[in-house]
Amino acid sequence: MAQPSKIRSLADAVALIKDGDVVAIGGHTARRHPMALMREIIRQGRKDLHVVGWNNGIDMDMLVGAGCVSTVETSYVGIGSFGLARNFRRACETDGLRVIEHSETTAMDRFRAASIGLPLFPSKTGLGTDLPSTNPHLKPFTDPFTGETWMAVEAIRPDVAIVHAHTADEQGNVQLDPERWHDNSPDVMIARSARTVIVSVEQIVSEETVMSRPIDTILPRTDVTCIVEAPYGAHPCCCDARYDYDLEHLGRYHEATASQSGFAEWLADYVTGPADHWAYLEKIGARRLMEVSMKRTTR
Amino acid sequence: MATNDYSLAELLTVCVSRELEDGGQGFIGLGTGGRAFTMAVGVPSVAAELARRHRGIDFTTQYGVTFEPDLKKTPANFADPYLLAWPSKAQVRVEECLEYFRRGKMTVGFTSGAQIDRRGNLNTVCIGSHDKPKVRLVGPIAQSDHCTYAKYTFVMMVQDPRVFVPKLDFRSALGHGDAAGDRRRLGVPGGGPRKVFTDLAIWGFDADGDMRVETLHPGATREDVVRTVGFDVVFADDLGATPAPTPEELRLIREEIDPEGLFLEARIA
Amino acid sequence: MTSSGKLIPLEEVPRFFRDGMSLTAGGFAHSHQPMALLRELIRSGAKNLTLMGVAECWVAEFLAAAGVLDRAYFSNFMFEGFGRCRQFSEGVEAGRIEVEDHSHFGMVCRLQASALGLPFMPMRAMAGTDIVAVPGFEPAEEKSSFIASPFGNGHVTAVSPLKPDVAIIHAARADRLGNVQLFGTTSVVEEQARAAGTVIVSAEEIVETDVIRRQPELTIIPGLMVDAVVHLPYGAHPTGVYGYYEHDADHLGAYYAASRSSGDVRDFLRCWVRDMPDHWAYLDAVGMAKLMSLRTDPALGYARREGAHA
Amino acid sequence: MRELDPRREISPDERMAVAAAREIHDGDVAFIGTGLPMVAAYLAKATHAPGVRLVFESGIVDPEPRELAMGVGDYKLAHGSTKIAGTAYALSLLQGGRVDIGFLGTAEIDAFGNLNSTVIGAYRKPRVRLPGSGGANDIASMAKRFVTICRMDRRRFVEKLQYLTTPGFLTGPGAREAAGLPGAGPVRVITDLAILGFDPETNRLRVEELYPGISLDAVRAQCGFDLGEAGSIGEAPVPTPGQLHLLRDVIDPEGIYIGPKRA
Repeated sequence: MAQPSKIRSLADAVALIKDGDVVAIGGHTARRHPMALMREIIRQGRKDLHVVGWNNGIDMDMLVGAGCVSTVETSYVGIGSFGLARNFRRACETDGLRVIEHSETTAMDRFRAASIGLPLFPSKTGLGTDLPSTNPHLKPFTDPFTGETWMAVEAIRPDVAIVHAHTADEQGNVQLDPERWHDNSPDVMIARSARTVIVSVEQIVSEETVMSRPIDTILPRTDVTCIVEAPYGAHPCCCDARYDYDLEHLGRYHEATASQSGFAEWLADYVTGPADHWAYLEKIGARRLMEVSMKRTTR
Repeated sequence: MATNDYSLAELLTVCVSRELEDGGQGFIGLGTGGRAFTMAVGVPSVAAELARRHRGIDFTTQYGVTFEPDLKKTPANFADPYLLAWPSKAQVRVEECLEYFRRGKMTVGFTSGAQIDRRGNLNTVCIGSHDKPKVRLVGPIAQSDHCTYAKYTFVMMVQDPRVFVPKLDFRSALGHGDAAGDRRRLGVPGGGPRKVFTDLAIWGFDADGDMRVETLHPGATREDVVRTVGFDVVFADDLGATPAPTPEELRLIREEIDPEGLFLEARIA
Repeated sequence: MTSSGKLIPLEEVPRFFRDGMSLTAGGFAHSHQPMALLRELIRSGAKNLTLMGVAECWVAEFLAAAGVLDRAYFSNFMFEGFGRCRQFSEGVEAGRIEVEDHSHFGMVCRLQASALGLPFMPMRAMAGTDIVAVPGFEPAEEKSSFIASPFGNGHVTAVSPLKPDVAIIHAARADRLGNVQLFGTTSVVEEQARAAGTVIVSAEEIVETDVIRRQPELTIIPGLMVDAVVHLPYGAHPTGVYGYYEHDADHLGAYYAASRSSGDVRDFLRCWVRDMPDHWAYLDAVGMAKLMSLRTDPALGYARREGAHA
Repeated sequence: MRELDPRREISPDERMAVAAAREIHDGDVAFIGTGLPMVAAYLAKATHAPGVRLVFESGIVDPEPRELAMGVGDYKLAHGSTKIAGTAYALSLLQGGRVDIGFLGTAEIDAFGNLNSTVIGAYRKPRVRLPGSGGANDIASMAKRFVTICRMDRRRFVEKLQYLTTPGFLTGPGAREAAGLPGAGPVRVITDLAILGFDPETNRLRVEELYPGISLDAVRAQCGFDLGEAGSIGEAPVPTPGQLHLLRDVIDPEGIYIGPKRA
């Protein structure tokens, strides 16, 4: 068939991201963030990124701690039950990191608007709060039909979106498992809002696999720039039914980020030390990866 | 069973349960652990089930994307793979789940915050200035949405003068604003906070949107309340005692709804 | 029963092993041989073993290479696509290993006789050949007998039961109660498990019993027949497990090359079996990149090769 | 279809695969082993016998494999199968009389088509220990007919087997019946020089077809026993360009079982 392969190496895919880019991050809280891509962003020393998401955790905290970020735009940055995101907190409290505050719906609405080609999306959230004071993308307006006050959420068009999914074929048709968790749906809006879309997947599968269940395709290849195979690519986040959070690792991360130097050591151990994703997985070790694995059958 | 032998969580559960309305829908977030879990997840969950069983009302619970899960088959761990397998009536897409707020379907949102003021406005963003905060918190999450769209919200929090403050450092979620009629004036559709359930008391709001203590829990005094609140406390003229659970309510909670203490004793990992 | 039920760690498996025991192992050629259990068996030092096998080439070959195999009742041991099992063959040629030959169906029927509690199993094959005429270590009359049907409708070969002391099986998934499921071809696992005195199962995944109950048609061994379950992801490596990963042709090739010299094969066994601290170290040594590359494709059933279907 | 490389000669394996495929009739149930039989079965299914139902001793029933397998335990073989079972089930199809044709290879063959795949030398102290019967004895005993595929030389075509693993006609007419073997026995021996069959009177091997350029004497010279009188000798099938394309470009493009690497 004539369709070209969209498979790229991790390094080549991340090279598409430039210093200063607006980068949208898929996944949320500690779920299915594209961690392998983000570790590679740190390895390649990307700077001055404006990172956007709708609900974030270790993903943004790690990028912020590694000095890749100048602006954060989201509704949440925390490490789940472990508590506050310490790199993020330190960057805000001592370095004056710029944070553009969103609520969950407005954070999604800006992707939603862009993904369906609208300049803005109307909302009620944010009215009467301090959110617009930090967020130039929220502006009250009057409904021309009723005269009612609404909040306009401005569409966002990120330079790059990075998303982690379950499977894709060589041509870039991206699928999620049939038992996918519905919290994944904003990833589709995130991807469709961006100019360049990089998707890492647990496994690259045959065209036959994709075609046997087209309903599982969340992003047809036309929505996707390139595909990277990165098994356990969301680790230490969970990946829906495939593997669980690595709580031990997240706990160790949270402890390490108590100080800048602790985080620097952690970065050297787990991000800049390992040459690539495979070396990272070797570092985590087969035992740990198998322990967090929930469902390994590919049938 | 002695009726004076019950926990704070059981007391709050029964109080919340009695407030829930027939035909209502309640949104319960799952993002917390420890003591906050009991307040934010445990009490509302058991309260809704208690209201259904004890009062016979029709009430829909929504845990994020999951509708009406089977509490009898609650997983011992709320990690995603287990949540995914939790038997429930529906799992919807996440933007749809928040659209129940926007569409005005949400009767009650259970919410909380790091700071609350006497008008029920909430802060989950930062302590200190926004640009150079003393403490950076997690961010607005969906609290702003709850407080904007739900028919009303129930705020669940523990009293502390650093939490019940005269002025928020950052207003991430709108309560009753600054003055009477603010919500209507701003075009905000929901009704805002109706009750604040704490470890010491149950608070309500007067017609102008000012918070006032309506009942004190057994053993709690006016002084306890004043000492743990950073603004001037108003007590309702008809200040009463928080009504105790009945033996039947306690039996239902302990024997049928939450026998293993998963919810009220936060035994869920 | 404790909450862990029959689930035990790999280190506890050797308590089921004895010098001189007879053994049968699941699998067929490149598929689902219980390799991690076998490596633990070799590490345990159990010796003078008797194997009752069908086509479990790695099991036979490793036991022979480790010098712990005395006898084999079997039908065919070869590395398909590579060639014969050299260490096993050389052991036979040197007289170190005694063999008793069968056709596949002959082995299957002997195990079936045990499984069904019968004194013999009638069958059609093997008649008229040296398989029944030329004895190995077993007297010919104890192995088979050409008998007239009591119904006057011809003759059949009756084969005697074989009852292995221990069966080691690797499967797809199991629960803590020992209910075992296997996707894909099931080789002789059902007969082996029913024939054996003790059944030890390792599984790729440990699942809740509810998962088993949802698809009971996949259960190949019910818990009532199982003595111990061990959770061993990639426990069949370098053979494959249908629905999870396929055989590791590179590893197989490396072994096959090493098996040409006794020194190389000793080194191979030292490196991959004797000096390997545990199963996790083994997987780390194979490497995540290799293990991930072996994962099967959902629709194909085997590992997709880049460009193969574009 | 791309142009065949004119410099690449047709290999003996290719000739044998094409001849073996011809033995499979559309609608047959065929019991297939590793190697050339697998190639022949893929070829038959892709050409004149799309309705062939393949069975493999690992427990695979009626698959539609797309890629050549490394053996019957290889999951490539299971693709598209209508049933996946165990070895006992697959073999019971033989005993139940459900299998029309089987294919075998061998280390030794005698004039009655009996085969040895067990030992060279004495059984209890062999010079070379071979893999053993496997399903070979079962196929030869119980399939309705079977075909042997092997190259021809005097060490393989022997007067007396060193071990009789697999029954052809055993000692001659009536011997299979006396042994209670249900199948009709061997029908064809496909070699690199000629295609042989069995005299219905004597049950002994005889030449039936010769490949172009091969003389009857050349065949006799490679055979360790008397091949008897040949009847009317036909011409063995020469692979067509279409068959060669399938073998080289579709079925075994890497030359696992046929082609230059093996030649």
